[in-house]
Amino acid sequence: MTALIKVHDLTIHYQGKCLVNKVSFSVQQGRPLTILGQTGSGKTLVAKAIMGLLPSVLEASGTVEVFGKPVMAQSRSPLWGKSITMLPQEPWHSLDPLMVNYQQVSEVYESVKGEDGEAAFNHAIDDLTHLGLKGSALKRPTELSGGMAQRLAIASATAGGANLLIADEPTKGLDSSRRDDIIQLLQRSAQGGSLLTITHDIDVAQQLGGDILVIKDGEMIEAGSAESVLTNPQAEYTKALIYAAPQYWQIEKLRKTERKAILSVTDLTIGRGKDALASGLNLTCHTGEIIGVVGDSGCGKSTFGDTLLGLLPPLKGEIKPLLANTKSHQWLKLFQDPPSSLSAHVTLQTLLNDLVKLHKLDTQKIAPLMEKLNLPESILQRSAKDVSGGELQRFSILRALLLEPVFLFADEPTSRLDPFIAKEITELLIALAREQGCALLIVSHDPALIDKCCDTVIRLDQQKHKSVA
Amino acid sequence: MILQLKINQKVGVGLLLGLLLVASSIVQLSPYHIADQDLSGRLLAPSAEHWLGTDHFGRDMLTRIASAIQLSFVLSFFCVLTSATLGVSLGVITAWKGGRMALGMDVIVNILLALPGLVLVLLFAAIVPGSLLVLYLAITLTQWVEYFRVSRAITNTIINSPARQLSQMMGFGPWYQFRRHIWPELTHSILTLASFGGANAILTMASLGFVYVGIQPPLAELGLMSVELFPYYAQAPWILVQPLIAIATLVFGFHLLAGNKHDGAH
Amino acid sequence: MWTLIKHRIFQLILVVWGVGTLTFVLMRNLPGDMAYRIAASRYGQDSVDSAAAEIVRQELGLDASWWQSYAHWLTDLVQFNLGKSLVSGLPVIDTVQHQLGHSVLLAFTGVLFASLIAIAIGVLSAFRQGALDHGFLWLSTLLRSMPVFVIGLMLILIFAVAWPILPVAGFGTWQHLVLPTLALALSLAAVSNRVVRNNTLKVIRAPFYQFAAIKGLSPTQTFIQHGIRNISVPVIAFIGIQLVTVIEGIVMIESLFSWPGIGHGLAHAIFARDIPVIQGCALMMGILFVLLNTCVDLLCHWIDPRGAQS
Amino acid sequence: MTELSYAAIRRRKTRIKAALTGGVSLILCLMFVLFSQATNKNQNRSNTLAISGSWEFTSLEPSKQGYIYTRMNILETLLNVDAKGAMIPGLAQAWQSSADEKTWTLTLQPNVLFQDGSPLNATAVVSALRIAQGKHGVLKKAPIDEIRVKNSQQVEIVLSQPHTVLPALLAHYSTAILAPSAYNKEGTVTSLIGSGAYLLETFEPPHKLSVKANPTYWGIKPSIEYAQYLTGHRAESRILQAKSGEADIVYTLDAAMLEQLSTADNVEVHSDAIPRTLLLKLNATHPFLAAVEARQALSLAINRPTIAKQVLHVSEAASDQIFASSMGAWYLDQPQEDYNLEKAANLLAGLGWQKDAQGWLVRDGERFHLTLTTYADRPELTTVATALQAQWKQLGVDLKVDITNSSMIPSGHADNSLEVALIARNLGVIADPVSLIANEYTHGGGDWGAMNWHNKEVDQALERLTTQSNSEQAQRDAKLVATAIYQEKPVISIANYQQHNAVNTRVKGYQFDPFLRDYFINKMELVDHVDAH
Repeated sequence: MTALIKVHDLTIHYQGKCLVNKVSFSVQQGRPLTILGQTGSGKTLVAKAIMGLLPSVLEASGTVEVFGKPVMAQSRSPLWGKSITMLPQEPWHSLDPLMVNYQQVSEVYESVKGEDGEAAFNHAIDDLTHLGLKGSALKRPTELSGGMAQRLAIASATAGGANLLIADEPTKGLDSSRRDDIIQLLQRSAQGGSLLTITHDIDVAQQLGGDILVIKDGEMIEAGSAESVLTNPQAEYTKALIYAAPQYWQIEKLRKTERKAILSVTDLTIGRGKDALASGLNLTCHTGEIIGVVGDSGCGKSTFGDTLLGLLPPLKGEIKPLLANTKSHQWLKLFQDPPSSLSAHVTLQTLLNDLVKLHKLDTQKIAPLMEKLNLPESILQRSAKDVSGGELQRFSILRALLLEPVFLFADEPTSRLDPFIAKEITELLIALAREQGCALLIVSHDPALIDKCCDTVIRLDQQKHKSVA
Repeated sequence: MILQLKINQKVGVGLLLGLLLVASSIVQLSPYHIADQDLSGRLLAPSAEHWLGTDHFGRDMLTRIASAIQLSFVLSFFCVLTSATLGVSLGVITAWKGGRMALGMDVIVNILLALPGLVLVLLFAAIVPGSLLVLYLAITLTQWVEYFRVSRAITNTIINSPARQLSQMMGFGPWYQFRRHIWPELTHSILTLASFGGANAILTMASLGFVYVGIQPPLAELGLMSVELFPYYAQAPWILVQPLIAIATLVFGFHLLAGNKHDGAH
Repeated sequence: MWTLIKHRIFQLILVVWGVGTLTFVLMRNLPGDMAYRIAASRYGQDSVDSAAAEIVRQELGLDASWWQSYAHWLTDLVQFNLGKSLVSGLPVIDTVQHQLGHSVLLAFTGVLFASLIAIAIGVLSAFRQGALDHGFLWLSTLLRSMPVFVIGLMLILIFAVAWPILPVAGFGTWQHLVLPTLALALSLAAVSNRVVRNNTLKVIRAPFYQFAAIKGLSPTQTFIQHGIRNISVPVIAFIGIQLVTVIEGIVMIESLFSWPGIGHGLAHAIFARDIPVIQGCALMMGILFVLLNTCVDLLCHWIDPRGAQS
Repeated sequence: MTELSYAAIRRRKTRIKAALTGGVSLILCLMFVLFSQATNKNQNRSNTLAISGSWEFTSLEPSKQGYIYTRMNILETLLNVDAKGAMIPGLAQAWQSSADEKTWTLTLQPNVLFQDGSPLNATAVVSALRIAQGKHGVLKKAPIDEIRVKNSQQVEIVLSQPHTVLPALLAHYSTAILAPSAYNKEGTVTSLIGSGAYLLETFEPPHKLSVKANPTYWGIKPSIEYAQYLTGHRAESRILQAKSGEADIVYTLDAAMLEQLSTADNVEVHSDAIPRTLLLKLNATHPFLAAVEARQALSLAINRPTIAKQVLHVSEAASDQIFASSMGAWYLDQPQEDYNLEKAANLLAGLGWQKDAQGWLVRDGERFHLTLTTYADRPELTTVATALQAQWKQLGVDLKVDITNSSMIPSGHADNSLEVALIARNLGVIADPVSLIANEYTHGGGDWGAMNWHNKEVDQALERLTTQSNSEQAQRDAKLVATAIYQEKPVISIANYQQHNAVNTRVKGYQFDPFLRDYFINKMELVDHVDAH
């Protein structure tokens, strides 16, 4: 089998810091390779090096060959689209927001394959029908859901005839049900060529098979066939990576200590604006109780949380707070994308001082909490945009807990984070909530995570209202 | 809310303050007064006793340019300040309150925009003839709409951002939310608008001077001076160039102050 | 789409009423005796005296209370009759049509040329970063800070005196239009070329632009298929605003090139306290403003239906 | 949702293309239409005289801007004026008054046709004069009892009292004679049909009008076929029009820029004195200005030679008398009073004014502060006001300059709010100055003349001048009035006007009318040799 991609001793530096150190591998025809590792471990840089998209500010060394020809950085290669192509991370951003969906594919047939208008149009429509996107052919990418946008991106990327596909985090942010058909689509598109996938999701690696390469902070840790690496991993890091998936978590359930009810919800219908998303919901929350809400995206999980917090008006039914003297700032929310929930113009220290000044909290409580959340003192001097997602989420938890919350709604707190950090943060959140006697409502699209750590679970599948998936 | 000034912003501030300092020191030290005429010494080239030559009345150009820079800078700064505060505060409040107030503001903004700016300024100039302050106030009335539109658009995006929502839930008041979340986003676009707002005020004064409004001898104002010296472009081009260079330097200073290069205009 | 138009018609009526009333109120409490002002414009400086002012007072019934003349104006407005000019006695429609027509013509060609220049320079300086881009930046800042009559004068000196191929001033033939349009275009392009450049940069650095290249499209194909449309929306919105606000801003060009524009006409009408002409012009410009705004919004909405451009 | 077929897509594309091309072509033909109806096919450079002036015109009414239509030879008056100010025949061949000087008889030129072919006869003239009398103009003030037809070629005007100035009134543009068909029932002019050498061709108020030669003209047949009048707002562009040869004759040039034309070989600059005077109108009841010495001091503090030379750029324009040398008896033949600051200071000291620390004159706690009102229609007024401000500052007078509209002078006179006004008064509005001076310097003065100034001898002298016509008495009275005005200074003259016009060398037979009534287009011809273009 010929090696389509050969990478030898690839090293990338940025202002002296080494991001990728002597990575070498090759991708054989017909045998997919998956690169496993946490975000920030340099995986994407490797993919960009192969495509020749490395920004000129990075110093790269080592050789990269595609179909036997060396790849120069920052050069538009004639292979793009025709023989090799790459799927960027965020499908919504990589599709022209103003171009009608079918045109995203037909323009490739027209300009790359040179077909005339009508042939290209029909060809594109056939592709879309295969992907079940025929209904939204005349719509625009912004009107598609995550899964549909990803499928359209794949169709338009491979329309040029490329069968050597590089997929960078293809399943990020997708529901588990959508994930499987994306993987099958990738395999089908790579027929005759090969597939290089970059992901931090173990299930994806398992389904793809072929070889696996594990990278940690730019270093190659382990390589081998999918079965051997996943069944009996050698390196410690690979083991931790595998067992970080939610189905392996062990979180002990709530011991039956006395609990007071703080909130009762009777026959609640929730929705945004006029259209109701879910109805007939009944619930009583108690101090220290962990409640999980699970369902596909768009089924109203976050709307449910927001309604409980009073951010959205309930369409029917009523929510009665039972605890007497709870102040309004004790009902808080934890956001899915930490950087957007904190102002990036000032240092974290200032944000903390603002909170302390407002509520006149005593500052001794900060140090022990930071310790529990293993947050180093040093990050406080930095502003939100120079700190990792995981640390920011822990900082948000710190700020929330300082106010001794009674009710905390965590809206998919870890979906954007790697399994490692996700596991650590979820455990921390649950332990501290119990300790402070605060009711915690966790929302996620991953049933495994919810079953593992919640006392009561609410399943919000699409019972009555079929909203666009 | 420390405004970290990048190097070229520092250069901008330095240029403007330097210009102002030099201008006020010239006005103090200069032996001539802006109204002292020497009709026999008309349109003289720059010489020892008149460093920048003399205008069509034989008045010393150096003193007049200096006092014009002072006056124009102060008035255009005052004009930019009022139009910015008015525009931004209304823009933010309308975006924040939305609903009926937004509709009401829309109507007012549309009427003000539909009314030709020149008519508004000329009417104000006619209501209180002879006061430069009222003229600049009228110019402000035509300029605040730009700030209103930009700040409302930006605030709209920030209002339902998670950061602001979280701050509100944590009990922070509206002023803190504005200072922490909305104002940092606005500074850049507002500064860019302001950088050309000042110059537009001076140029509007020039276009008013063109239809013989606002001229009050012996007053020295950059916009009006460029109109008064315009007929002498053939005999004494170096005289007409001076107010133009002064205006250009002011704009250059404001522009640098507005911030980094990558997006000049709003 | 139809809701937008319906909303705009409602806005049109409101603007027409608002502008008319605002000018009426402002005009009524201007200092100085209206009769004298009108007499001065009618009979010229040399023969304006108290007798002339008396004739004007009787003829126009200026002593009527303000709400009477306001009601009178409102009834005229409803029948689309803008009344007669107090100075010339000619119907206001003719003056407005003649002067506003020429102003709109100059504004339209000016903005058209300005946009062509601006798009060329903007896109060029976005693709060729470095010296060229800086050069254009400082040139634009310089042009922006210069009163437009200086630009106009330089053009006259070059194209009408030193190398006399175009007339210096006046109107009538297309040659008369060339120099004023060029002067206006240069001063407007100095502003809009930065807007074009910034938006082009934003689009070129967008992920979908790089993805189009990865799909195999050539640079030119990428620019044509994806670049133009994404750049056009903010640029059209900006040019729309520019067109609307430029109409009264060209008073300097009108007086330098003796172009019979509305700017200059309005200035004289205000000095002469010719209320019907001012109201007529302000109304027409208000209507024009709403129509132009609606067209620009519809065009932007048609290209980018996400409504983000409201 | 349009159904999903290529045909539907293609249809939508073609519809968009059609809309775009349709829109563009609509705009193009709109612009084409706007241009074609504006330009007149047969007017071109060789047969058209291009005139550039600084005054706009708004309506066809002769009472409003008749001077433009008489200048462009469209309208004519019964009498005309020669360069010296003497009355010469116009549409009226002869005119004489009865023994008691109360009835005037005018004999019309024989077989003259209006531009619409109708004959010029007594009935047409009488109806035109009656309409003119009803409107604002010179006839309205004259003591006329009746205007009637004597016979088909003669018109009689009956006065309530002798009025020596009547012939001069009939030379004023507001009494121009139009054909009966020019008026509608209410007497407003709907189409400009006069008897002049040129017909009105295109009329685009307020900036442009063009005229075409009138084949049936009774006087000197015009040789130039078309003439075009364009209003130029800025002096800079008008002087460039002259320099580039685009305008054949440019009237009222700004003196400051004449130097630019010195190098042009295809243009000649003509400077002619006109009976317009630059003067200061003082309010004689103002506490500071009531005393004659104060007014004389202010006059002494004006450095007329430097203002004339440096601001008006015509050194011989300086004059301390309001009457120009061309006005016969009214002009006092004596040397000009020269600029004398200490004499002025002494005069004011005599009235109790002392200079304070900052150099301003102060009398019992009140500073000598005056507001000078002037208007922007004439650019030189602003510059002269600024020069005056500085010169009076040396005397210690704090002068504030307020630039507004020309109507503020008569309205300030009417409500006595005016303090000092700088005006450019045309004493030749009516050929014989007597009626104008009578209106403006007797019984306390008039809108554009003296203000609250009473002098009995002057009133009686002007009464005699307007009613009796024996010439020696008229000479003595004129000298008396002129001396009184010169001594008591109700108005202070600064300079007499010089008008500068640029004439292209291809224009032959250029004449200048100091009374600004006639451009004499029919007496000029275009000699097109190889010139700048």
